[in-house]
Amino acid sequence: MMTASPSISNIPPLSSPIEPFSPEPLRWVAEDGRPVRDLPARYTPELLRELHREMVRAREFDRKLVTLLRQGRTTFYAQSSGMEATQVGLARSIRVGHDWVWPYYRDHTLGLAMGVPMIDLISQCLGTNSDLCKGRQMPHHFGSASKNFVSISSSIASQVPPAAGNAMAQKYLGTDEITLCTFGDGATSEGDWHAGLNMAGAAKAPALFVCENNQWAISTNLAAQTASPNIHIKAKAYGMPGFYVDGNDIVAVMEVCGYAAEWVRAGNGPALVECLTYRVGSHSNADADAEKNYRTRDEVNSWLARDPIARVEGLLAHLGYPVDAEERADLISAVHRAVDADVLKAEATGQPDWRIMFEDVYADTPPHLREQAAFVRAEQEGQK
Amino acid sequence: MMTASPSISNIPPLSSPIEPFSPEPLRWVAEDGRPVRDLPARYTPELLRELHREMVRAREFDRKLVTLLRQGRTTFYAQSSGMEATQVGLARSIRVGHDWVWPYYRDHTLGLAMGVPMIDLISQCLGTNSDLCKGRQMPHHFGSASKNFVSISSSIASQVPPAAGNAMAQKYLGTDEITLCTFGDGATSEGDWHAGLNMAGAAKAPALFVCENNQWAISTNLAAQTASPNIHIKAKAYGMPGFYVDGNDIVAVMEVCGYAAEWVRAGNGPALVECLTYRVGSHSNADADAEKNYRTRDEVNSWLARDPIARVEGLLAHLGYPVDAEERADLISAVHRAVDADVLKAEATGQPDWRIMFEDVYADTPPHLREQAAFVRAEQEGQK
Amino acid sequence: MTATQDRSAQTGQAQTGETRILTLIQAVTEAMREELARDDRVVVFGEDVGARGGVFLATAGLQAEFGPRRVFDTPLSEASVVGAAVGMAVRGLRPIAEIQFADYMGPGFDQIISQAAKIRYRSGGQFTAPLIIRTPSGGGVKGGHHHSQSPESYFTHTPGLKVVMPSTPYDAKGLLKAAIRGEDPVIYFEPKRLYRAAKGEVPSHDYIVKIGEGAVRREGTDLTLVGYGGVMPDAERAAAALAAEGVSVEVIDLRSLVPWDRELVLSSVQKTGRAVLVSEAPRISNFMGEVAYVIQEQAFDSLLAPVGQVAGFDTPYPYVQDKVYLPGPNRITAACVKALNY
Amino acid sequence: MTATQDRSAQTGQAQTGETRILTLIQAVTEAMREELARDDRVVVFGEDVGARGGVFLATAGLQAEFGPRRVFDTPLSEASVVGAAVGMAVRGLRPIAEIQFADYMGPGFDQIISQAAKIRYRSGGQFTAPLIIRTPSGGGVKGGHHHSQSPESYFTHTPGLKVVMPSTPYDAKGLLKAAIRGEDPVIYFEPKRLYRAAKGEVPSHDYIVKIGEGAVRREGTDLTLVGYGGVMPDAERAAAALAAEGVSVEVIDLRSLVPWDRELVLSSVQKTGRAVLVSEAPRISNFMGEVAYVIQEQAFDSLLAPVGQVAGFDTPYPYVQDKVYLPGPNRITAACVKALNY
Ligand SMILES: Cc1ncc(C[n+]2csc(CCOP(=O)(O)OP(=O)(O)O)c2C)c(N)n1
Ligand SMILES: Cc1ncc(C[n+]2csc(CCOP(=O)(O)OP(=O)(O)O)c2C)c(N)n1
Ligand SMILES: [Mg+2]
Ligand SMILES: [Mg+2]
Repeated sequence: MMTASPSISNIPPLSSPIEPFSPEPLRWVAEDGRPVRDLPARYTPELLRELHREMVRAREFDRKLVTLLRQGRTTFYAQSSGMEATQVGLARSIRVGHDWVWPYYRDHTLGLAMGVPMIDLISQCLGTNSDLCKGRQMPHHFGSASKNFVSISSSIASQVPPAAGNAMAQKYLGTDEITLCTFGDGATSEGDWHAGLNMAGAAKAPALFVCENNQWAISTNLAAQTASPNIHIKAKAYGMPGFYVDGNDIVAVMEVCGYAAEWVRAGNGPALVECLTYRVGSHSNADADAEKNYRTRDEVNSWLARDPIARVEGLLAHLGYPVDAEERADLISAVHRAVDADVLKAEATGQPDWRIMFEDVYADTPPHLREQAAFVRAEQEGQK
Repeated sequence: MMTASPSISNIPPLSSPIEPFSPEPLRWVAEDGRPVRDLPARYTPELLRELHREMVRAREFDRKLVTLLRQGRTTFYAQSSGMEATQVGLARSIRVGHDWVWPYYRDHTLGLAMGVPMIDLISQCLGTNSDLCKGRQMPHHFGSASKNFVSISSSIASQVPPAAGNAMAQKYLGTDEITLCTFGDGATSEGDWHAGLNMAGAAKAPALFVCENNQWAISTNLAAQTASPNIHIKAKAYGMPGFYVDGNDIVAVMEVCGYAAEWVRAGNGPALVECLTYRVGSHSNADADAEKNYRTRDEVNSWLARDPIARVEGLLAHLGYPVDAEERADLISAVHRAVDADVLKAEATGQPDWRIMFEDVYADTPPHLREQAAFVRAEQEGQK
Repeated sequence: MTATQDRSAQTGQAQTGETRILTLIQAVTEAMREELARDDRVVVFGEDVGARGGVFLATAGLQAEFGPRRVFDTPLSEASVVGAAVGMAVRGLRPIAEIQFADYMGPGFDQIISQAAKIRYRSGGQFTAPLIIRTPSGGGVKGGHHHSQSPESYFTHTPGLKVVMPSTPYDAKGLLKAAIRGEDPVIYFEPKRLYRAAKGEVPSHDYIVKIGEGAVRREGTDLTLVGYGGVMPDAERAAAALAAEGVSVEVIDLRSLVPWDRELVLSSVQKTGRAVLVSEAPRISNFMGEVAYVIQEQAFDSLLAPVGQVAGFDTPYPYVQDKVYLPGPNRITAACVKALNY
Repeated sequence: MTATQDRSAQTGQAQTGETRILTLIQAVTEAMREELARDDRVVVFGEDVGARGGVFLATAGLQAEFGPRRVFDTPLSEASVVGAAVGMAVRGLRPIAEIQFADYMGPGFDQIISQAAKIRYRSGGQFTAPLIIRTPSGGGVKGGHHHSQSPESYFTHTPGLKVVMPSTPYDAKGLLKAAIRGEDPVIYFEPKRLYRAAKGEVPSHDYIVKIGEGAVRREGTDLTLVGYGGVMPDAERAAAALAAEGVSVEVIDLRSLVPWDRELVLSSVQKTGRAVLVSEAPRISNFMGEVAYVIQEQAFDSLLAPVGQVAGFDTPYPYVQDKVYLPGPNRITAACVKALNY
């Protein structure tokens, strides 16, 4: 199949190292779906179809959650629409369930692609009894021990120093695990972001830091966020390589993040990757109306035109394996059905009661919390 | 006089811009005192002698404070011995009393060189009634409104975001002032350091950030502090120039910091300068014994041999204006006499009493503090 | 007229002249707008306060009106926001910094406690930081533990800071203006669940509400109910419910936490003999512990029952159980009944 | 033997077997040494804890003995130190992180309150962070306000953290070991002015002091004096002075703040009818406000006088007036006399 793709001679073979600090985002597939470098053999049509399916699934999952919100069945969403190549690509760059992940709140596509069962994500968003996190946090703040996908905190960049520590522990224990830590572009301004990267650098810890640069932090764009021309250059401050990748090109994400992950795993210390992508939806439901005040439709439309799913479809078409409309429609309706079924299943488990408020504060329940729990019990019983 | 000095042809004329991110620290005068670049005309023997006097004064002030501590008349010291070229040079790089300074606790040489009266510094160290800061902080945490030298906080790097804000206000008000913010090498690891530089960069504020890189943060050396090869490279993360200068060469400090200050003043945004120097004394009196556990005598001796005062003396000798032993001895004993006199003057003002505890907490004294003050008054009167 | 009535009339409500009905958040915006217009030293900044107008729209329209020099976005860093406010204040401006949610004061905490709170003291009054940190706080919006917390007690425990929290549009505007015109750093908490729920008369003329003065919301003789911020409407509901049963509850809104109006609270408790304190912050080491301590210390002989507290539980703020976590009118009523029946 | 005596014997002092006289800081070091030897998951790190042995030498010798893999220096960033501890704990280690002075917990504050305190809760128990943050705190060393503060109340107000502060070498060792072997994040405050001043018997055998249990230091019948940490020796001095005047004061050392031993305190106050609480943290919203609140709530009818407090003043900690700021034996005695004469 590779015969059809243009072979650009001055591109290094893929077994050779990928150079950090490239002036432009590294790209394997052009916006129209045509490869601009040799595609490594592993990108078979089968693999590309699988990736496509995962991206579509994530996109539709997003859509369905917006619907659930409109129906009043959840209270918040933070879509990752437009960022599927980055997050699905990332999931393919690490060893799922072996490596550890300290993600952020816009990472449900990463979670899905890592194989977190959809019902787990849905349960967390609905805060039902089936929620592994027991209904304690807002939607999009899930965690899954079986995937080493650490429960998310809203506090921006607060996952970064712990991710450094997690990687230090992995090194201490002599494992061959790495720690993936993700964050947005805005997160890079926080002091904790700096503290975490500097610590990981000094400790030569196996941490892979990935910035999902969607170019906006709510209403603040990158130029207002920092005077540096991009994010990956900041790696220089920590003595680590900074890679720059087209985050809407899933092949590029997998190549660069996969390479960086193995480079980190080999004991070279941490690395930073910047995936340049775009948040095509609003920041969250709370932002849906205000969004028009801070960015133009033209800008959004220009990025909608650079859709990462369309790019894989373009590549597949280019390779002679187009995704036809019917297939696509089937795929979408299958996701919708799966979400609907999981929502019903989750809702059927009911909502956790007041008891969950007093559990998991500590390993044991100290006297003052026992007293407070008893107070609520009496109150609840009195209301019956 | 310049005829005697070697003129290195490939060094740019001093009126031309100084390039940031030089691989080696910029230097004008070699360790033996011989110029390695054309000395600008302003470095007359008179000026060099004046700088020399200020450096000796600072060195001896340091020594005397150690003595005061040994005598039990103060409780703490943080010597800047070995760093005189950096701090005296810095004072000459800004417009004293016009520009603002957010310094750190090892900056008494900077204060002295800016013309803070010696008695003010001594009074702060002794915590007497003549202390402008009313005996509220440990030695070496002074401040002087008349010099826009902002009162120092112990909390490392906590001056950096305020310095960014100070510079933003200067820009807002349309002044031609700049803000100088100093800190040690260790300080660059703090989150607040990052927050401050990033903010200043994004706001294009007229802030000059200067790292007094004395290569140790208590017992932690630069390699353990960060994986970046030096400090000035970190400027890349904030889209600002990073200058690298030999901090034991007062000419280099004045040239580079003077240039950077005017570059900042011209509205180009903030800049970072790294002055490479060395802390030849212990971190503080509390560190005097422990110091031998973390660094070798060889290392300390190698830096003692690169003394910044000796370097100016070498330059003066090279230029045909040597400082003779008698002159030097007179200078030293004059400083000692001046310190002794100021110590007596300061001590004669007595120590502030309990009232200072309750003043300046707020602009007014709220009822609860009036009550607490009354309580202490009664207690003190009862003890008489 | 009693001293209490008198004070309430002076400070708790509008005096004379024209008034309009505003929501609490409108009152906050209006205070900033008027102060921006009055004093060129006033600047408003924080994350997303510019074109976006803040996530709750408290600064909506201000950038359009005053331009990006006066009203501007900052990078995403609370240490930058607070630290910049300190530096600006020291250099002579009157910064109003927004922290997007009180839950995110953590990254700016050292700037608040080491710089803002101490610069006047440590410099012997040579340098001062008159600044305002505005931040929405409190629960009831299904925000889980990072959009619902009530961290005010941390700041009341930090000498050098003034701490206020209005519960009415009138106070919101008056306290914010007082803060802007004052000489001290003020942490100004905005009870987010009252942003639009609290509506009330706000005078058209310029006025301030003095920091440090509480307000009597309802007079009563049997029990003193003390609260501040988001719990006030429920406290008033509880008092109304008890009134229907013939119990006369005096309701005090502290408005200012540091300094707080000890005189007002103590004279009320001396009259009623019973006190219940309501807040939504976790119980241990909360600000109401200080109020309870002072009441029992200063009015011991007047007390007919122990001072009661209704507070948040000593757990992180939950998501699903949001409503159970928060003190509601029933829980407040029950605490009053317990004190009355002691 | 009363319940109080019994408890004191069990937990307040050494049981049987060999003991040595150690200082408080030696006990801290010994606890770490033994736990490092016992459990390979234990690591010790922070600013200057390696070759330097920490600025107070609490970790002196540990790097030499266990190597830089187990005991190591970090960059100068409290957020890094605390954050790394969280990540290590989540991945299965037992980190003991040192913050050089409690005054510098500010830059690590959000890591403590948002990560360490909440990860168990927010993850539904899927992830936990059993870690220790050791930090020297309190005044009396002429350190001015950045080397003297007592920030423990901030952390007691943060659900999810356990907070302890020993005042004896025995407790220092036993509490630290309990913390290391526990499953929760523990903030372990070390009263720095007692580092070398507090000497006492420490058993050679392995033992722990259970978190949550107070200790009766002196039995008495007229008044209950409650304290923790650095104020304890002065509290005992005050009690001794009062004993000389024929007043019998019961002295309780809380040792644990969260959770604290309510039963022990309440049963003592029920016996004596009077309580004075001693701490050195600023008064408003301090932890003793909670103790006072619970005493008056639970033992109201036993109280013969208001609960008294001796605390720090609501000012930043001063340098020159260090000794006046701190509660000393005279101030404590005076507070007891006031309660006794009520
Ligand atoms: C410490 C902190 N400050 C502020 C916020 C409020 N907030 C939530 S999302 C967000 C923007 C984040 O932008 P970015 O990091 O670029 O991630 P994105 O949402 O674009 O994926 C802000 C300011 C927060 N959650 N935490
Ligand atoms: C936030 C904070 N953490 C820790 C300390 C304790 N401390 C005082 S000085 C110092 C080392 C500072 O090193 P550096 O910044 O290089 O300055 P230097 O002393 O070498 O001039 C440390 C860790 C502090 N003062 N503040
Ligand atoms: Mg973003
Ligand atoms: Mg240094």
